[in-house]
Amino acid sequence: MAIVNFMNNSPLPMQVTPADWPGGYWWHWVFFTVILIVFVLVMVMGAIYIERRGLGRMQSRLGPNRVGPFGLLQPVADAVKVLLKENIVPNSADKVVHWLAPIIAFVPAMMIFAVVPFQNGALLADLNIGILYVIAISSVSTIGVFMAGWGSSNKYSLLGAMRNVAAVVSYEIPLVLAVIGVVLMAGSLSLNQIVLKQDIPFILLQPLGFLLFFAAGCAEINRSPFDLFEADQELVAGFHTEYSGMKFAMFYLVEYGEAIAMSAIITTLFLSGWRGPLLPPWLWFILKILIVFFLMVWTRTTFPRARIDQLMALAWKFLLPLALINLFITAIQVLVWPDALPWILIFINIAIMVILILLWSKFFKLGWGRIEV
Amino acid sequence: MKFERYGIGLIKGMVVTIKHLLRHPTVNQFPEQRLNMSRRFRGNELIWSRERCTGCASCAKTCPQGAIEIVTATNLADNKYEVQKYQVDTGYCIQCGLCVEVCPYDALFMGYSYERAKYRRGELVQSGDELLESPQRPASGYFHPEIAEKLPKQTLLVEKIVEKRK
Amino acid sequence: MTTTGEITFKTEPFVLNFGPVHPSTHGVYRMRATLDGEVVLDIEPVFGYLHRGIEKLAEERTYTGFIPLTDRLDYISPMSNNLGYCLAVEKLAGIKVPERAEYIRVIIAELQRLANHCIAVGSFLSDCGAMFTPFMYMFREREKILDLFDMVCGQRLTYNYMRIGGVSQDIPDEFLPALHKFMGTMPGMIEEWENLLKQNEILLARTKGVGILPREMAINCGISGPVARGSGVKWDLRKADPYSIYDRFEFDIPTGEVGDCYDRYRVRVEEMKQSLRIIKQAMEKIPSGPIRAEVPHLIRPPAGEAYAHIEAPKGELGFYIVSDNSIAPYRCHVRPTSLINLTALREMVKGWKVADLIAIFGSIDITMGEVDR
Amino acid sequence: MTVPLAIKEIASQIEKKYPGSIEEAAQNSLVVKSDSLLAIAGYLKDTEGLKFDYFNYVTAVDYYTYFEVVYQLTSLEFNHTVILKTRCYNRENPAVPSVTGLWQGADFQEREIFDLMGIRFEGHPNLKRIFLWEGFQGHPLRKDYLQ
Repeated sequence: MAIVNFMNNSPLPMQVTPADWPGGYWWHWVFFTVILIVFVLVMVMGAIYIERRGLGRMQSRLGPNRVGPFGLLQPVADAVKVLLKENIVPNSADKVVHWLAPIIAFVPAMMIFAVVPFQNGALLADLNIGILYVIAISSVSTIGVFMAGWGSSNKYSLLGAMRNVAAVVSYEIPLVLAVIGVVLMAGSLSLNQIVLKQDIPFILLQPLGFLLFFAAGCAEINRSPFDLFEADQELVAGFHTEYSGMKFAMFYLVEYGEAIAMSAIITTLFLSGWRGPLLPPWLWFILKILIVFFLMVWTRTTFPRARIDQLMALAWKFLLPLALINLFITAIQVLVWPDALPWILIFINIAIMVILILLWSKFFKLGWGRIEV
Repeated sequence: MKFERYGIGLIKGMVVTIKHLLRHPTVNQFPEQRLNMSRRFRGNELIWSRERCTGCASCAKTCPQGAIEIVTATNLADNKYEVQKYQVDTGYCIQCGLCVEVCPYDALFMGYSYERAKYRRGELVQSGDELLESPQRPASGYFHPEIAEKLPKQTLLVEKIVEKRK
Repeated sequence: MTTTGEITFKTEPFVLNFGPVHPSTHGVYRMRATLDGEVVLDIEPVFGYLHRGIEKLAEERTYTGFIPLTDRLDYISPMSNNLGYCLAVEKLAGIKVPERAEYIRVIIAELQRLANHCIAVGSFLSDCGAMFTPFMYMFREREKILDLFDMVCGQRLTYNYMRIGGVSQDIPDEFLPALHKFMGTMPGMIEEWENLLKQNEILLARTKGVGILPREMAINCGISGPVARGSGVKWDLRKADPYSIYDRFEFDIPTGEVGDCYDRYRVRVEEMKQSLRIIKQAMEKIPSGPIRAEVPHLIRPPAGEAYAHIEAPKGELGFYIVSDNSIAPYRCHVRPTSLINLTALREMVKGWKVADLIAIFGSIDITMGEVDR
Repeated sequence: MTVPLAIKEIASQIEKKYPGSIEEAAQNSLVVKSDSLLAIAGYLKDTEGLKFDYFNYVTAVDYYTYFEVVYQLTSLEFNHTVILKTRCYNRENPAVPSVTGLWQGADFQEREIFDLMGIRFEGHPNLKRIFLWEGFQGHPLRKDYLQ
């Protein structure tokens, strides 16, 4: 049974199904639902803490350090403050849409975690189409964001929401194509199976796929350098300009929840999930999530923001062709040399990545300039 | 977006930020750690010396904001010329220090303290004995080099960073 | 307008108010931007939210009493305003400034240029979306300069340091060693910023070729300072019309070629290096002696008029003073660099995206205190 | 060093071209009649050897009996400068031709003078108040303006 497995901390790489069907089934569900909610909330708080402290230190300042030891309770204080604030709905807003938007954005961010394995078999639902589910669910948040932008009846919000829809629609494609490379390597759509197949982390076998997935993922979940939807220098706060109090907290939660979810997916697909020596698997998993998240914080600190047309051009002219080529090469490798030594493949794939990026850097200009008006 | 240098610029920038993560931050924790102000610091309150003031009203004339009010009279009983009222509306004061600069008798000083917020507007209007120097109201060395010598050395960020990196 | 079947889709431009309260309008500037989706069709600048009538106030203050108010014009670089005003009055009254005071003025004015460009470049980069990291680094350097100013005049923002006929106080003994230390660290810091963003591909994409100000237009609009030099106008009042003792120092005038945002950014950084050169030369040659000419406190310049201009960090800052032989100026006009530099903004942003509008606006580097006066 | 041009020489040049347009050739400034201002400004801008292509500033001074509008022009090529002035004696409805057609840089400055001094610039494309709000009574920089 999954729970037992989770408790026993067993590294056995085999698929465990619930033993006693009805009772165990429901226990399994309740247990993991609670675990997931707690996990997401705690991780979001950790992520906020890491982001603010990391940003602070990289910017040569301290970051929050007053609430609790080392400022660890700052996210809690923030949450309490935000929850106690007055909830303001603009007069001309579409009330129902304005109310519904945070919920619709929030639910999918939580639902992604249902298929993410914390350990072998330790997951809420081991769907055999796990990664498909993730792709499908993660883009539902966009509807919430768009509703927020539309319902606020604010031009800044609307611009932000429009950008979001445009970007997510474009970035789904390279995202999916990058995933397919991994799926081809693993031979399964189930996240648990993908992890089990990763004796060598797929980041080494699929370096280009990792880069593409990371870039597309950042754009999809609104992380810098592609955080155009709430670009504070341009659009004040983008789609959530008119939100306050509880509803704003939900959007805040979505933002970090999605970041954590994306880190978890990257960990699972490319960094061999919960697998690792010495430490217990769930700890490995959390560590890897935090490392990926830190990478996001790091890029956020360093990079300026891309423009919307450059963002779209990056998706269609840079990521999409590279993803297609990557998929093609992976397919050939899987078909022709299924038993090739992995180290040779790693070497070949990294060489291919470097060559492709050099070529694309040389020949493609992304974005266009002035439009005659 | 053209990756003219194949992303080298991106990586260079990331190296700089990660270096800063490992460096000591340059901020200081205000209420616990306090920096020494400049010796010539022009602080919140004006300090007036009753003994030295002759009531010439140079300060009142030069004040660009007209914040200083001074009334003088001849005291016939003691056969003296004395300052009856010296009042400063620190709410109007812009701490330009021109009054201290023009005072021919060194009777005015800028304050050396900075946490001088008041609860009421009326309290900002200070006059007479409220303006005298006291341990709570130290004088600064602005245009008074003899005071500046005694004040502690100013903390400089340049020196602080150099010290830390040693 | 497109028609499919019976449904008619109609697009129309909409008006978006940037400011007066907006994260990147550098104060209380307001633009009424007409947008077609993301494309800026037209902007109409709206001023006056910070209008304090400084020119009228000057008529009611003594010549010396107006110096503190010049601090409030361009509050990013008050020392330059002090200097410009004092030069105008000195020209009007024919006052010769002692040698040591001239050197102190040059050192202070060049330090002020460094401090201003720290803010200009930092806020421009953060307008491009660089998440405040460059801003923080540059603010740290500005802080060191403010420490030096604090040491000299006792304030960090409203200096009131220059006087008619010299400077208010001699520099303290610990000033030159501290300046020496600062000069030692500054080149390294500039190099660090260069590494951070100079070659960053996203920044290049965002700024290269964006917001081009052609040379002819720059001259015709009366643009001055780094904005004009970025467009290739080799015009620097320190060389063209040397005031104070600038003819004794060796330095170059960096110019751009295209006149885009990137050129303006580069010109500012290069100017900082030139300022360091000037300070180094001035530090070596600084003589001893009096720091202030014998000038009565209530100076009465002879009736007449004078215009003195300096190369302030933002461009040509001039004071036109009419005297009627009383203790107060009869008329004091400030040539506002920032206001005149904004003239070309409308032509520069037409046809660019919203994000470019912010970046172009940031690259002009204005201060509302000077625009509205 | 920016050289102030000899006013007498320019004055005689202009007098030759536009007779009767100069009101006074003072020591350091050239006072011209307001109705010939545009022609003279255009002449100064385009003549070979003068080429005043850079417009430093425009401002106005209230001398009670008349308003004086002051223009300073600089030539970036020859590095010389000239101060051009024009006067309007009509206190009720003073008007001066606008030079925005020649130098675009005058745009905001002329609006500012219109706002604060109340001088109309004929031919300005967008002459409305710039710092104060629409409907503000009076023009604060005039000497007779009282709160």
